[in-house]
Amino acid sequence: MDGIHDLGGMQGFGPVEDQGADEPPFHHPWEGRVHGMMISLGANRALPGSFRYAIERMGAVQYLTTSYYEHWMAAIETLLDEQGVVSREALARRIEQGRAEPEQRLDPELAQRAKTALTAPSKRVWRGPDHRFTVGQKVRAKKDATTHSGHTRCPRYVRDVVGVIERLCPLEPLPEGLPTRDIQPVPLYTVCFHSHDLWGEGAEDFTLRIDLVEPYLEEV
Amino acid sequence: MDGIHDLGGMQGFGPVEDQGADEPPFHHPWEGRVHGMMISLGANRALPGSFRYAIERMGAVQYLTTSYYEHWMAAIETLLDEQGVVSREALARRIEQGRAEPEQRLDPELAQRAKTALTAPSKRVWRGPDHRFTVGQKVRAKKDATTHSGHTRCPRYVRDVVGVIERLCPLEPLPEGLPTRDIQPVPLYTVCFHSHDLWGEGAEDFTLRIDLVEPYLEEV
Amino acid sequence: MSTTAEHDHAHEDGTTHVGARTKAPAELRALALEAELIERGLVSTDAIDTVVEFFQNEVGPRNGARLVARAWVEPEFRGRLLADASAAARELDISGMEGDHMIAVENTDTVHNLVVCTLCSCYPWPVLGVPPVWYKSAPYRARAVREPRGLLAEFGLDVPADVEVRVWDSSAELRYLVVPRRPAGTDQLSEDELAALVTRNGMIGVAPV
Amino acid sequence: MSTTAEHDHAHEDGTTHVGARTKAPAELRALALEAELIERGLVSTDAIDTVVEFFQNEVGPRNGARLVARAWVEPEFRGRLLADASAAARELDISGMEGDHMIAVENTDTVHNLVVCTLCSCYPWPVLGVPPVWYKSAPYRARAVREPRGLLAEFGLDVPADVEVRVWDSSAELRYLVVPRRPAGTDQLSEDELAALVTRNGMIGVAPV
Repeated sequence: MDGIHDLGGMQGFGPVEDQGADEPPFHHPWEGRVHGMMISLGANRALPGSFRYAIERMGAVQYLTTSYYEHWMAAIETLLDEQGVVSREALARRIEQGRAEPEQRLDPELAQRAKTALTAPSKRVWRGPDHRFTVGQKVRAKKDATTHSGHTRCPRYVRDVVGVIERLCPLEPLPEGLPTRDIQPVPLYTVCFHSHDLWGEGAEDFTLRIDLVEPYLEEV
Repeated sequence: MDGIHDLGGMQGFGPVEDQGADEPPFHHPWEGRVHGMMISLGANRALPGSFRYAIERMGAVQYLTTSYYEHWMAAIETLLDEQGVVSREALARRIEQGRAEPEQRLDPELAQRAKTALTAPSKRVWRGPDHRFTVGQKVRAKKDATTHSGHTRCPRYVRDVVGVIERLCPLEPLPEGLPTRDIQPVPLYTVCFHSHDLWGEGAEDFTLRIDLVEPYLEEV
Repeated sequence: MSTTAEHDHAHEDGTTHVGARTKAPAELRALALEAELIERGLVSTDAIDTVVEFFQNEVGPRNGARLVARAWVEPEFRGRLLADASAAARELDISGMEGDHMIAVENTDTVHNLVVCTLCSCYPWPVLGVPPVWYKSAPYRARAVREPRGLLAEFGLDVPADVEVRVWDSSAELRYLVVPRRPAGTDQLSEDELAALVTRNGMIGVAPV
Repeated sequence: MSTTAEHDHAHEDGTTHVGARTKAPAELRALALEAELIERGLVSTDAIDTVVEFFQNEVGPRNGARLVARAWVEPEFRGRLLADASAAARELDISGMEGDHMIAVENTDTVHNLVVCTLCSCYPWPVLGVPPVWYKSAPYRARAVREPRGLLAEFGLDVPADVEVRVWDSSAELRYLVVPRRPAGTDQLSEDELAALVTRNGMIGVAPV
């Protein structure tokens, strides 16, 4: 979907504000807890579906007016609700009834799996069709790469623009399938675009690389 | 500029909510006062520059989280501040000091001019170059129709898309010149696009007409 | 109009009570702006009152409805309306700001028109007044040019697949007015009775009439 | 960890005091979520603590800096890092989530690299930790792919016109790490001293080193 998350090239968002090298990883304790819940749920295979797509469905105004970890929390809430694991109502009731204080529960085995997920290399290799395009080939990012209302990783700003294949990359699942857990491994490419093709002749002079799966691309 | 005001085709904004036929023109008395100030300032030629561009420069989050008449008020404040007529500081001071109650001031002649502006037909006709394109001709809305950071009336969703000239319209000042009061009358066209060219083959089937000035268009 | 109470009284629209204790920031800013501009002689109380009064009582969709009803009953007026809506409107003493280059687009058996302004909220004031909040809202401006059929369905208007949906994005100074189809079974109605059937939403294109 | 006080103590990061009276809605929602998931046995206090501890103390830009410094002093390691950054990182016992397909891109006399994720905020956790707020912010994600030179100038980095600015938008599962140019006059420094010069911003591409 062409939601507000697809920010590339938008103007009017103001300056970038760097808080400096001492910026902590988490700005509030709850942010760390949210990160920890996400990783723990993942280690328990309790958060299937598309986390990113759940964020993208937040709604534009809510997205822009909330922080990164609020996005994460919204996505966790959405996925758990949709899977019937924890309903939004249950969470609201808990807050209303003043039962929003977590009990302590220890599970060293889960803690170990969370740590392993964070630190161990993954051996996962996706098998599927061979790469159809070759390095140096001109391709166009399709106008309708997206399914119009679903999840995509083809941002609006590259669509209908011609670039050059720069690298063939290992296969990845087609993002469009992830919300329904439909895993279709497809070839991935690093594609090089020139800024003038992306933004017109008046734009700054630079090049841009972006990783796009084969179904997003067509021959020129 | 490709600001958040350029909303055409964006997704994730939720449903449209109709308040019904009885919706009042103004939802709060201050909204009517803002409309009245805008028209009165215009009748006094005290609001030059580009009102729309002043709105577009509000900033994305502020734009999305404020109402239409708040946009107008922001634009009036910006233009008056930039022209050195009323500074933002003067307004802030007035509020701080509790002097935000307007005195009564009558000016029947201005009231008459405001009423005339609202109701009298305008005879203004812009003279300039002849129309270069003809009805039925294929044209492309330029990729870099916009000046990248300034005012434009060529929305992002038609850029780089091919359409057909449907009507030659009376000349209008080039929107890009308005913020600096650089009046360049240019030919205007109604251009017809097909939804599949705008949004890809997967889109709904419909046609779209939009009025674009000649500098936004190029031959195909 | 030197006190808040008088101010409230003069401009009360029934939705909000403006008083020192209930002022939202926007209200306070508007008051400060008016106070400043009054002091500098750039606006006047009566000029602002005139504008408010105009939009509250003198202009609105009834004007557009008169044009539509006249077009329904007088084929020659219909022709003039479709040829030059601003000129046709002047015949009924309708004219003014945001209406000098109006274009009437007619719904037919094969075409349904829908008007939007994606970049701001352009609207033909002399025939429709000020736009409703939904017309100015982000969802409408975003969706009308991308999924108009889905949007119309949400408004209760299912446009058959063989009817062309024609969206008008008023990006320049032309202003659009939809002429809805005359409902069946209205042959006996007078022009005034017909005008009473025509709605603001119909003339934007999100309702059948 | 059954009371707020204990909770605060265990996870205090020095920036905010969480207590019943100061809870923002987000904090309250996070507490409710944890409480619910704990009750259902889907998460555990120690697993969450482990993750927090990991990002606060065990991972961060120091990892990336070690790789960069090693590449500066060992040409063969530099070759392996540029060929397969994840494999090279494993040589230094650096690996993990969001780092299985890392690609190192090297700044040179003629190329300056800049990394962004316009669609969300993808970032190579094993070498840089969690991203700073500015990297996740709308302004950065919007501007990096449109006016990177202007953006870099605001970060104090003026890239000469004859140097190619190369922006990497990490839209898939590859994660990018910039290898800055080794500063002049550092021939005498040890690998550890060199690593101390390398900053998070340098490895994203918004600082020279």
